[in-house]
Amino acid sequence: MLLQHEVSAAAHPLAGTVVEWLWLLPLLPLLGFVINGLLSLVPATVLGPGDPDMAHGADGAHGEAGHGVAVHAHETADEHGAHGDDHHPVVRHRFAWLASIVGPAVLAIAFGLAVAMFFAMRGAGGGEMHAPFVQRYFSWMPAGTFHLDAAFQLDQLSMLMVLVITGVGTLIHLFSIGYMQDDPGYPRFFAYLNLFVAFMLVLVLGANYPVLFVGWEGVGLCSYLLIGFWFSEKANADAGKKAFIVNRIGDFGLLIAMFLLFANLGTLDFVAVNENVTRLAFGGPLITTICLFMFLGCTGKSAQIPLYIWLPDAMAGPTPVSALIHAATMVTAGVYLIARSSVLFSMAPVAGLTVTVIGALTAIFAATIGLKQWDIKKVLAYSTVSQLGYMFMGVGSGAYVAGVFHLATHAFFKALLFLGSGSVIFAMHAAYHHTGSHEDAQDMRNMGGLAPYMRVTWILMWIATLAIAGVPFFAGFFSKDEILGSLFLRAHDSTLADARWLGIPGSAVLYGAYALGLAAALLTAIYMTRMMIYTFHGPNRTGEKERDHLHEAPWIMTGPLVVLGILSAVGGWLNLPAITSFLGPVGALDRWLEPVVGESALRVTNGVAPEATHSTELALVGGAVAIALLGIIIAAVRLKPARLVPKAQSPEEHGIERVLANKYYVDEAYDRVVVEPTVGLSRGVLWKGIDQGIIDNVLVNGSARLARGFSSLGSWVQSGQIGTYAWVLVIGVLAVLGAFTIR
Amino acid sequence: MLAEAIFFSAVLFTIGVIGVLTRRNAIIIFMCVELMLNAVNLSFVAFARAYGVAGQVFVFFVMTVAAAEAAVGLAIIIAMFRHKQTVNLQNINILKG
Amino acid sequence: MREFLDSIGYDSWVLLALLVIPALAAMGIWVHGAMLGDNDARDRASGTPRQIALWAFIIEFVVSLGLWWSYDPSTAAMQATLDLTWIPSWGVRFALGIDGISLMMVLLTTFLMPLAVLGSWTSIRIKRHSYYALLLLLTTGMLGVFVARDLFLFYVMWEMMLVPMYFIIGIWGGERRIYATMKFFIYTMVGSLLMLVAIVYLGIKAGGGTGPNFAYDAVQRMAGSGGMTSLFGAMVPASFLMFFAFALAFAIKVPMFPFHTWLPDAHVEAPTAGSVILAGIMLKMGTYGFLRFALPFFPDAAMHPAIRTTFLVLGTVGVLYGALVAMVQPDFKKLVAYSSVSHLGFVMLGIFALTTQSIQGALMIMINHGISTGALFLLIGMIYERRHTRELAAYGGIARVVPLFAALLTFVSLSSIGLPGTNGFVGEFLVLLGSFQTAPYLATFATMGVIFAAAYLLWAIQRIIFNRLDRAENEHIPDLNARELALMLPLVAVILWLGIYPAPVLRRMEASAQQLVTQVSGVAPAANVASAGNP
Amino acid sequence: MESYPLFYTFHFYLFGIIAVASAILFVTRKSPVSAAMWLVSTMFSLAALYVMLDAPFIGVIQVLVYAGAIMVVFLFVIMLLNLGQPSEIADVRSGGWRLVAGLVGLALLAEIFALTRAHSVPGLAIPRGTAAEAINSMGAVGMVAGPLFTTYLLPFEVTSVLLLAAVVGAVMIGKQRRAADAR
Repeated sequence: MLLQHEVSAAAHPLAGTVVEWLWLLPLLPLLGFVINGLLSLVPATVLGPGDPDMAHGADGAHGEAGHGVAVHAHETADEHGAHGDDHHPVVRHRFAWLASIVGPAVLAIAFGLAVAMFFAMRGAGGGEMHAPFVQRYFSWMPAGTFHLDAAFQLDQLSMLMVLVITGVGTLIHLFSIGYMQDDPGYPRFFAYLNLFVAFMLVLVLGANYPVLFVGWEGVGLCSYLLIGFWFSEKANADAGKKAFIVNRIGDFGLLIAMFLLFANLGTLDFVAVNENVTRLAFGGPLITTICLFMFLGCTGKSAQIPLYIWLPDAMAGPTPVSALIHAATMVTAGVYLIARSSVLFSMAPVAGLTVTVIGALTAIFAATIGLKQWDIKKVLAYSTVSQLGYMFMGVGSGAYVAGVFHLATHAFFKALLFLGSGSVIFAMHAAYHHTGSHEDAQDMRNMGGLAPYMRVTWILMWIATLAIAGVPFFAGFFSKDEILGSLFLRAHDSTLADARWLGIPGSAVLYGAYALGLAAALLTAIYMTRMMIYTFHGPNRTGEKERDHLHEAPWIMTGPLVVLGILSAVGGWLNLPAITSFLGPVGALDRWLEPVVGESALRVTNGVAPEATHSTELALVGGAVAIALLGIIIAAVRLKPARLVPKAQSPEEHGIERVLANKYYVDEAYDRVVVEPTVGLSRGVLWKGIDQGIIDNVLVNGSARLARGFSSLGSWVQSGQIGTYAWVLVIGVLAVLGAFTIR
Repeated sequence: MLAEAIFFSAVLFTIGVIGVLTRRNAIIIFMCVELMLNAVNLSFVAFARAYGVAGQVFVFFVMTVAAAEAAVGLAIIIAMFRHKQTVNLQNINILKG
Repeated sequence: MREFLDSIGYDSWVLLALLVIPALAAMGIWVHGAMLGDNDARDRASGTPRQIALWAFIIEFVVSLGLWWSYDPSTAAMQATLDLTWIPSWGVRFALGIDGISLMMVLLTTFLMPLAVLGSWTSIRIKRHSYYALLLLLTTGMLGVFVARDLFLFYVMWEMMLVPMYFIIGIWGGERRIYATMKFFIYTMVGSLLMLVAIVYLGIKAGGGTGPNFAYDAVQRMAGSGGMTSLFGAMVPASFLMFFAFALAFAIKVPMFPFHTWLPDAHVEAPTAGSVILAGIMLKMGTYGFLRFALPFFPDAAMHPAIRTTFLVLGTVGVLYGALVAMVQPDFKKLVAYSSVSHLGFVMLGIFALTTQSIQGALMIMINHGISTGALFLLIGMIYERRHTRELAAYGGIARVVPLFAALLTFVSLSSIGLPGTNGFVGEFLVLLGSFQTAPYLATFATMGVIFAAAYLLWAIQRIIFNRLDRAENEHIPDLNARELALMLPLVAVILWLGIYPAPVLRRMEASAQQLVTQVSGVAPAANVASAGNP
Repeated sequence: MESYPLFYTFHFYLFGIIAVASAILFVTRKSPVSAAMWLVSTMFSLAALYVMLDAPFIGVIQVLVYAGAIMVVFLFVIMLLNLGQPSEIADVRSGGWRLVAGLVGLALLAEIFALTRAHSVPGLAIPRGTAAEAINSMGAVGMVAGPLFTTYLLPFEVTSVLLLAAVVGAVMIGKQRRAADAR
């Protein structure tokens, strides 16, 4: 049943190569999930060495957030209280060793396989391979005219995504070995993480929208499970639930988009859709509606306005999760979807403009919030939302390669930032743990001056910061610059520029987006520098006793950091602009992805590739660099880490600072406007009112009361006097006979 | 003699009905019912002569049923009397719904 | 497999055997109980009836499993037919047969029943003889409904399953069981009596003056050839009145909004197996009735724009209403009951949207709902046995204490939510996809149901297994034992199977669904855009 | 209209009138015992009428079963319950009731007459004297027994079950409930 090849696949240039093992890619992590999942069901946990020296710096995972600490201890079935004591026993799972082999190993094998496939693909012509390699396994939903196969496809875009997912995934798995070491739910963690990778691979490998949707919702599920990994704390469980439900709102959009596609094109296969979509009217309401609904799905998964609210809360999960799911891979699925559906979006300029606008607004909006966050992970979370906005600006404006390029570089430096922050938190918590303190291990006001204690982390995080800020020759510089540049170039002479968005000319919209992008770049440089300064520089605020226990993380954690650091530094080589041709081959990614998105990109730009003059390009690049450096300088000059006091003694913020710290009160507003009325309506009107009041009380029990009334009448007639009965009977007989007589 | 027999049968039946309607003693009412059964039997027999012997067979069955009914009915009356110390139906309304 | 089945003449006796096995086993239990004499002896020997019931149901399941292979998916004709004279003077025949629609319902029933017995294994403590005998009788009735090819036989079976359920809720139920069971019984009775009138009318009309004829085919021929006259001085076509009579009975059983209020009460009070059967199988009788009788017999009434729109709207309202009301329920069983209203709303939407996809999807949801909701009720029953409360507020954080239970609850909930890869998704996706072609706006609204579904179930399981473990009485709940695990595993397997590879199931329904669409809409399913899209 | 010998007609009317008169006396007696005795008289008269209507076997059975057995049981019960007391027998309804009952009776009578006249079916009638011939050829018992044990065998057997059930039922109901009394 499995692996029933379709004959046409045999003619593909990749047929017979290692790519035939495509199905193994998601299956490997799935296997890991099964093994780790079974291990996690083994209830036994053993007490690890209770000796503080042995556990030194190793049980940091306990303190994910301030609340995470208490939770943890309670996870062991028979340990209560005594948490405030200095040395509570370290709890390790009996099969932790097996999980730490299986979990990363399946990923590493998958990565190796992916690399092999990459070379196979290059060997088969790489950038010139125009049809995806499709493998059909079995018929999934045959229903009348609707035929849906469980099928995977591999093309250049999927290949890139697979490499990022398995590569970064492997590194994060390795990091987790150290980070989660003493968590009793260790195998469970790896099980979820493996499952996530499996679904993520299904998402990028699916050959039609429903298979993509399987991965799409599957990663949402894993995100839900991992955010709520320390479920004993209500806030964590709430965050997981919120993520899932908000994502579902987006999924609703994606579903509707699929229904519209099927109703109008009769197919949901990527290949067939791309072939047939030109039958729809260019820029017509139908294709625009499809794209907008699809984009609703993206706003959910990729945390864009108005559905971004779940992502900052999602930081309740363990830090490796934040790195893998909520920075590097899952949240970029929306970008992937648009790139995948580039043919559709290139047909709908209005939808493209909408994507651009939403992306720009999200970028600037999240960046302003990031300015005033104190939780180190929250800063990174809003930074992620902001960077995702950049990617959407790219894919929305038809610069699909730029968007995907930023996706890849962002995966490197943001994973590095998150893992670095994990390393910091790990150290902070270990320190607090040793002194029995209950301070918040994630609040930057409690940090400061950590650089001497953790040199490796410090250097690597600076690399990532420079990358995200857009300092030249780091990865982020190239990708961000390409997005901004293409926005600028498409503001004239493209279908987008000619379209009108809510009455505004498209070119004005694109220039506006470009301006917002620049502003967001400035803010990005500021808040990232702020984070670095408050964390690593200035005086130390951890406290006297804790200072002695600050240590760099073990090699299993720093190792992946180093690899990511290298990637963040040189990731830009993937797609060098013409102006930096002295660094290497120009536009490698452009050529690689050309078969997938090239046609669509050209459609947006009216058939001619936009070429900037050398001077324009220099000006654009120069402006971006200037802004990045300006941001770093502003932050470095204006911020006074010396004035900071630990969180516990910090005063309340006022005015705009307070609004920013409270994220513009958007969560509260959603609560008031959406959640509370819905629940109130359901409880007050629908349930108590209609269900119990009208239907049950009036109609159902009302008719019962009516019947009871009649029957009490009947009961009164039944007096029990047989004499009376006889009379009634005889009169009845008289009447019946009388009727016969008269007739 | 068919018409006469039916005449007598009707009169006897009516007397039985009037008895049921005017008396309150359970046993007498019961006997009135027996009278009604007998009145019906008379017409059965009369019809049997005119239309075939099946009527007589039916009378046979009626008598059997009447016997059974008498046995059970009287047993009920005895049980009721034991319970209420009366057979006056005005004082008995255990059938009240 | 086919050859083996043919060699034992499987098709000719299987349906009869399916009806007879539970009845015989019920009789066996009854004889066993009667031989024991007094109640004390019966209570001491109470292990025997559940053994008998379990084995009877396992045999039943194994016997029914042959249908999977013996059924020929290429045709929509009735298969494994059996036709015996029953009451000749009324034109009633003992006629049985299955098509793709019945097949799945029969298999669902035989699959769930052994699990229902295992679910009752320890929770039923009194009058076990009667309990298991009633379960067995109920099964005969339910299977009879699904395989009857004679309207009179159908009605007899329809009522026959009502009575055991009445007692199961009324005797082994919770505190307000009498209220609940009366409500259930009367609600259902109201509908089915009107249906009886309609059946008698149809039977007489189909007989054509030579005495009634209740055979399904005869009635359909009559209805199809305009054999029904107008009633009430030609004001209303008879087919409309007949449709309403049938539709009311089925709508109550579904239960379709606004006829659903018996369901929460019945579910809350019923014992675990009662809830499982009620949700898993008996609710499907209503939708099955629509598919088997109400639509094919009276297509002009069912497809009348006003009536069709009404049902589509009510289905959609049911989806959203059920989900919203489920969200605010404090009692887990009530929550699941309202979620059933929501799921069955999808089914109604799919049936009246009348495309091949939507009908197949509706059938899938019928199966999935049986599996997933059945599993949910079983899980609720397990935790209820340990803590004797179903209030969500009484739990919290028990995932730490009962990890297996928590894992299963999460998994089953996700399947109920319709996560892709589980069975729930396939049905909902097909229904919505199919409905979108004929009723796009309503389908869009119904799709919002998937959002609320996530909201109510995730919120519920959060309050049960997540959050802080803050109640001392929850700290020492034992986790699932081997029996409970064994009874959940088949459900888990089926959930995954139907989610990943539902094609065999869908193929077996396809011909029947297509035939239904053809019959009711009067035209062959349009060679629509799909074929045009694939050159 | 068929004609009968005067002797026959006279006796037929005689027994008919006796039956009616006894019945009237039966319903008007206050004492159950005398009422029962008048009923016995009615039954004897009816037995005579049966004989005259070519049903001698039924007549005999009437005397044996009704007058002889059933009525004796009635009398037993009356005596057993000691219902001969005047206090127990003042059970007749008031004058108004009796008047209405009489009117109802008359109306019933009128309806029966009207219906019997309107609906007699002469076409079905068997030749006169068929019954008498049957008695001559088969005997009084044989005439009834023939159909009873052939055509109506099943009802006959069922009747025996009914009698058995009645006997059991009567014993059960009439039995002293010791347990109940003790309570």
